[in-house]
Amino acid sequence: MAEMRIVDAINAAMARAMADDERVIVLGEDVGIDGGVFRVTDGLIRKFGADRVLDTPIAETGIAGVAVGLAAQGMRPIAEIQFLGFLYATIDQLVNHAGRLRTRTRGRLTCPLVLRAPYGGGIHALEHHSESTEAMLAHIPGVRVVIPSSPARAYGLLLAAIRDPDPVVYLEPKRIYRAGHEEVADDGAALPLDTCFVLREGRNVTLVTWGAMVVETMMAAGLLASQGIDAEVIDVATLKPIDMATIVASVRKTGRVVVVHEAALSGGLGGEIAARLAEEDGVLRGPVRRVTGYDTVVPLAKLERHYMPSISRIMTAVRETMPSEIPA
Amino acid sequence: MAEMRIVDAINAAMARAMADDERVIVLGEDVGIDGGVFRVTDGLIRKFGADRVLDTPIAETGIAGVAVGLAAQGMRPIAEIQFLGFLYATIDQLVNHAGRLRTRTRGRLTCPLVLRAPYGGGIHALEHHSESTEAMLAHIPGVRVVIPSSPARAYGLLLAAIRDPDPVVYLEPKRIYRAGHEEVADDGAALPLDTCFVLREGRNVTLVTWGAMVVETMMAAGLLASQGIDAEVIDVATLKPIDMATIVASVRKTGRVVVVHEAALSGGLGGEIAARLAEEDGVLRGPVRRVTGYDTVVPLAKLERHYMPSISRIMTAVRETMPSEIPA
Amino acid sequence: MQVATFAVTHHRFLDPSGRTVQPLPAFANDPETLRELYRAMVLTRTFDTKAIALQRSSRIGTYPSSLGQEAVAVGLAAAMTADDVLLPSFREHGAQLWRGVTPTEMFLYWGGDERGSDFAVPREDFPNSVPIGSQAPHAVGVALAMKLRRQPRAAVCVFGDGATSKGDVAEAMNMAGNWRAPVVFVISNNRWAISVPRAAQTAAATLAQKAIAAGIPGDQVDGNDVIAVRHVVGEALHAARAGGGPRVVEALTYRLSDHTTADSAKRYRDQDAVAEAWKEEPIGRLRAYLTGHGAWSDDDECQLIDESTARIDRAAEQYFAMEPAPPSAVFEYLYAALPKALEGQRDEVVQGHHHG
Amino acid sequence: MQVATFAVTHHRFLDPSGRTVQPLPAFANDPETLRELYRAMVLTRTFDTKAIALQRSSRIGTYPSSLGQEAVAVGLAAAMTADDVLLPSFREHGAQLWRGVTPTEMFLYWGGDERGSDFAVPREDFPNSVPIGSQAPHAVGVALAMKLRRQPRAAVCVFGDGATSKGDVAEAMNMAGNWRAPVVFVISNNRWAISVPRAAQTAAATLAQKAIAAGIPGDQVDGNDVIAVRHVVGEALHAARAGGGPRVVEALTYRLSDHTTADSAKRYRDQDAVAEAWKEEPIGRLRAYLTGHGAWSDDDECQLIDESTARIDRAAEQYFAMEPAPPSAVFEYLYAALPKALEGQRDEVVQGHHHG
Ligand SMILES: Cc1ncc(C[n+]2csc(CCOP(=O)(O)OP(=O)(O)O)c2C)c(N)n1
Ligand SMILES: Cc1ncc(C[n+]2csc(CCOP(=O)(O)OP(=O)(O)O)c2C)c(N)n1
Ligand SMILES: [Mg+2]
Ligand SMILES: [Mg+2]
Repeated sequence: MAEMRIVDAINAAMARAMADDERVIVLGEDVGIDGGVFRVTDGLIRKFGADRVLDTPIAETGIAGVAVGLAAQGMRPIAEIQFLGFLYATIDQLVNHAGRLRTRTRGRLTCPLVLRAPYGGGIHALEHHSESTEAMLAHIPGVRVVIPSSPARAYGLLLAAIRDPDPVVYLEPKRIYRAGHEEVADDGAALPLDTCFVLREGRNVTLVTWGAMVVETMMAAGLLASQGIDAEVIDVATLKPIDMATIVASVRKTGRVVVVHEAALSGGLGGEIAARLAEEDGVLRGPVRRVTGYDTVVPLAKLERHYMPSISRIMTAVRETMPSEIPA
Repeated sequence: MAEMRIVDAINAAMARAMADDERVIVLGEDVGIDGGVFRVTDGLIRKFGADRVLDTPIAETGIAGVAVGLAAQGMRPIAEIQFLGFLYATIDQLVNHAGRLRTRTRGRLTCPLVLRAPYGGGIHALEHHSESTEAMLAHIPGVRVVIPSSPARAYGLLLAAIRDPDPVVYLEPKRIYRAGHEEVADDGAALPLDTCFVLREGRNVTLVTWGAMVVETMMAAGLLASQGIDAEVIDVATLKPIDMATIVASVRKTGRVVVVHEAALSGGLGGEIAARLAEEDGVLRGPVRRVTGYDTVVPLAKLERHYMPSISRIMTAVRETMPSEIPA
Repeated sequence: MQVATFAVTHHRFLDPSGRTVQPLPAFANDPETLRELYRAMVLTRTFDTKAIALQRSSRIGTYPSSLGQEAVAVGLAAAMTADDVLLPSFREHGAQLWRGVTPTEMFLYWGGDERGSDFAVPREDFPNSVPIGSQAPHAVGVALAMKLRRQPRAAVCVFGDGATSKGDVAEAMNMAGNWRAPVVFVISNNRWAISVPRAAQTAAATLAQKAIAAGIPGDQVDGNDVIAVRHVVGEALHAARAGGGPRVVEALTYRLSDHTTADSAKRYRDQDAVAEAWKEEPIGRLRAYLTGHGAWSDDDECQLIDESTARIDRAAEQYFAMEPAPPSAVFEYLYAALPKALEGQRDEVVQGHHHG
Repeated sequence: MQVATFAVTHHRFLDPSGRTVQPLPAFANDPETLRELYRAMVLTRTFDTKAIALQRSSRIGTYPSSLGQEAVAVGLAAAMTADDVLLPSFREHGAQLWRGVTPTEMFLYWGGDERGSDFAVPREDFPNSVPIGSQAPHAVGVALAMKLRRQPRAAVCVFGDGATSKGDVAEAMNMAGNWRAPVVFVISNNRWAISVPRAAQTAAATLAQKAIAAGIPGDQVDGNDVIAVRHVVGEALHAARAGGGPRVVEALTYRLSDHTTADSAKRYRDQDAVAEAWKEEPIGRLRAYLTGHGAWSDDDECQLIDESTARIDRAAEQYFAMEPAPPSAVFEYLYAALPKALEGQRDEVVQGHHHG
């Protein structure tokens, strides 16, 4: 067991996968001697050599496409895109190739790649460095989208993503790369994909979230508890496909739900989750609430706080789902 | 007045805009002498010359980027992408530039471009030619996404899109390019953006749809009428931003809703619409239903019919929203 | 001060009338080798003819003929070993046939059935890439995998003149150069990208010079001379397999047909130019050489045409006789195992809610 | 048979010690012109120094210094007219300052305030482009607009060595070539793309040769010789404005600083190489020439440094004194008019639900 932050856990998972399986290689801009701009790949080139940790030119479409080619040849590429804001150039490869190579060839060629990228705001970064557009990626058939929210889940889910025989986009909540640490056993054990994690059990309301917003949501749940409201908190973790069974079961119990995400409201995955609940007869006992980023460009640093969902917005939303007899 | 099909109406709208405003130019692959692979730009180069109807090399990212540059200089470019399946390479330009040039420069530079592309399945086309991924585009802040579903709306909405001071992605339902015709006055009159069109009024259920699925939905409404179910049909038309006021008002009246779209279920815009309704207290009197494409790659021609939403699926969904006392 | 100079060289062995313009490469001294190339080109043209007929009678969908471009496809395939990997665009029917894809599989694909890309042979070749140029980075990945595993193999990526304008192609060439990846990019320059002529695609004097931006060698070859194509691609592959890095080969040919069965080239191109181009087409050229050297007779020709036609017709019959895939196939290969979350959707399709 | 040949030429007037290696271009015979270039480079370096200090004290965000690259930015800006349009990457502080962007606006931008890109002057220049290379197609669009309107203007697009690997840059160059668009692409080759050295970015011997793929001229210039930059970019602009089409200019310089304030170059590069590069830096070089020709004195230097520092300090104070933008600014410029559908969201922000 070792104390790990998310950034360490991701690094450890890659090192473990590379040690276990020589088909696993890492490629991306500055992933070599620099260890990535967030140091997520730190030390890998020293351990595994420049044949397995490849610095690429600046060419995001190319990086994704090369990963597809490597994967089709039976390698297990982990491609890093430096920021989600520069990942859009890979979407063509994700939709038109990665997500459908298996389908197109009836399983003759497959695409076991992982595309990693840090995402999300709240670190006062430059333009284009605060994106949270996971919903665009989660609409792509044939891929998975995974977002961890703790060191242990970062480790276990990344190992699962690497070993998964299909393409996985793995988005890293960079705001909490170094925000906390916990004991993580570097034992090579993966966590299940396609499965939500219930982080806290509760009876009165279900809070559904993922990524860095898990922090605010858990804090809100703590505050709610002190007000006598017992919140269940679910980390969706795999955004594509979503494990709705766990979410529906929870809301069937609590009757109320607030979905929290950093992404813009319209077309964000909160809509999908809310819609699924609305499709279930007799599950919802109050209106759905979503606490999300706004339908705007993420503002630059000075105004960014007005964009990010806050604990108080979560609290307000929870109260709005509640019948009036529960204290506000 | 002239009899027009959708393809004619789009052509007429472009010709009208080009005649009215010399800043309007058309660019794209094969838009010149060939008139586009669907003949949508047919004759424009003859009328307006090769300086205003530009054949481009095969370079979708470049086409979108050039349009951004033209727009920032005060031109009104209409860029054609040959199929939505090849539009993914433009997303980087749409998110990182077109949608935020105004915001970034506080209105100093703006981006009045239109990006046109045919979309949707059902024509037994080649791979990558049947996409319906409008939801990915409708999640982008600062852009509009517009989809017409009749010749008159194709004409009026395209004129509005061209004249709009902000970027508009205009997706053309290619399955019905030539499916029907109607009298359209080529009078230069635009239709409002950001507004749904109520195609049919009804009291029992609201059917919300857009694009080519308007055809199946209207047919379903006709069948429902013969069964004593009075369906209201709404063509959303502008998918970003969505005019939820009209949809909510309708469902407030009918209490029941079915959203129909060709796009894959998960992360499709049906989720957003359903979620908005679920957020409204006391509007829904039954579970929401979505009739959509599946979360798969659109199959090639031979199996494509299994993917496309059908009238019978719409009928089934409507019945599922109904209390049992209404005849099925 | 000049700091760098570059040149593009053009290669040809047979002129349009089938006369040699320089000594032939060694392989071409074996008449049987040349006859094999000849037969493959004729088979390709036979396949094209049949495919167009099937499209006209709605038995397959939109189809891109390779009429006039047979020497590029056959020549490059003949230069490859079975262990090399082909990443074609969508007009390399001749290359696929040579490498063992069956005409039945090809009809299946063009008929709109995913099973057509599940070739029994060659298992590692990529399916057709419809999004122009997007397979170029795949080729670099394939080649990189070969290189990292120290295998003496190479990837061959084929695309058109239009594709050379695409950014992903430039990125791929550049990355290949960086890693000295064993990949040969063959540009099948048929002078047209749908309605856009080669001259409007780029101001570059040659397409071979796209290689210069990536710091790799680029050559031009007469793409209607199958001997030249096979020779130049063969040398490039040899170098690539031996660690010499990537190359670009621009093959000059001509699209004698419409772009696809959905196109009508008369709208945008002069028929005179097409008539001129017919004089350079590859099959007549090699036949002239072979007959001139007593290596081919009218009888051989009749027999070849009969055999080719019979083979392709048989393939079409096999295609017609295929059981349709069941509705469940829509979900079958989406993921290695269908996620639980999608089982409901799969069941809905299988139960046939979809029959409108 | 050779069918095409190409060459890349390198241009320099001043060597690293400030000695002329060939006769200077006409503009350089006016000492005041050279002093102006010199002052602009010093102002740029002063700005950089201050910006780094402000970042260290958390008054602005991550900042990319242009230390050592001042001649590229100032030289290209000096070659432009007010009517030309600049499309910079994010390290062309010297070019922005020359063209009239105020240091206050620049601090505002780097401080994370959109108003910093609403320059009072020059109104048509593009804001910094953070996504590498993505402004290259914009430059073609801007130039195409100028050409279609028959204006004698040109666009200047600047990006780094790393950017030359990007597909959109290749697409842009190619399209510019096609349309003979009046655009000059300046590659500020500072030898590093974050941690990736120029040699690992591409196998190409020069970056100027990226132009060859697009069929346009490409030249190399000593990017630490401001006279050479101004001259070569000036000639390219002159040609472009006169209908001569686009060009590529590779300026060889060196990134003497870390990539940004968030970077630590010691992790990946040898300090000896940096020390070597210091010997070539542009400011000392021009000062040596000017003092050698009696056109610059120690007094001039002291005065310049005082003035530059004072001006930049004043700008920083003005930046500190700016009223923060109100929360409503988050929605204010999203569209020309806020769609009804978003009014609720805007109101929520304005009413301050957000204060967590
Ligand atoms: C990325 C992309 N854009 C557009 C298209 C539509 N399209 C199909 S073929 C073609 C022309 C291709 O020209 P070229 O590369 O010369 O190949 P050829 O068809 O001549 O073999 C175009 C534009 C496409 N398939 N992919
Ligand atoms: C498309 C894209 N990919 C990655 C990045 C992250 N990034 C910022 S600067 C940089 C290196 C740029 O190198 P170069 O083009 O040489 O410019 P320089 O920083 O040296 O001025 C990278 C990779 C980015 N901004 N945009
Ligand atoms: Mg072609
Ligand atoms: Mg650089």
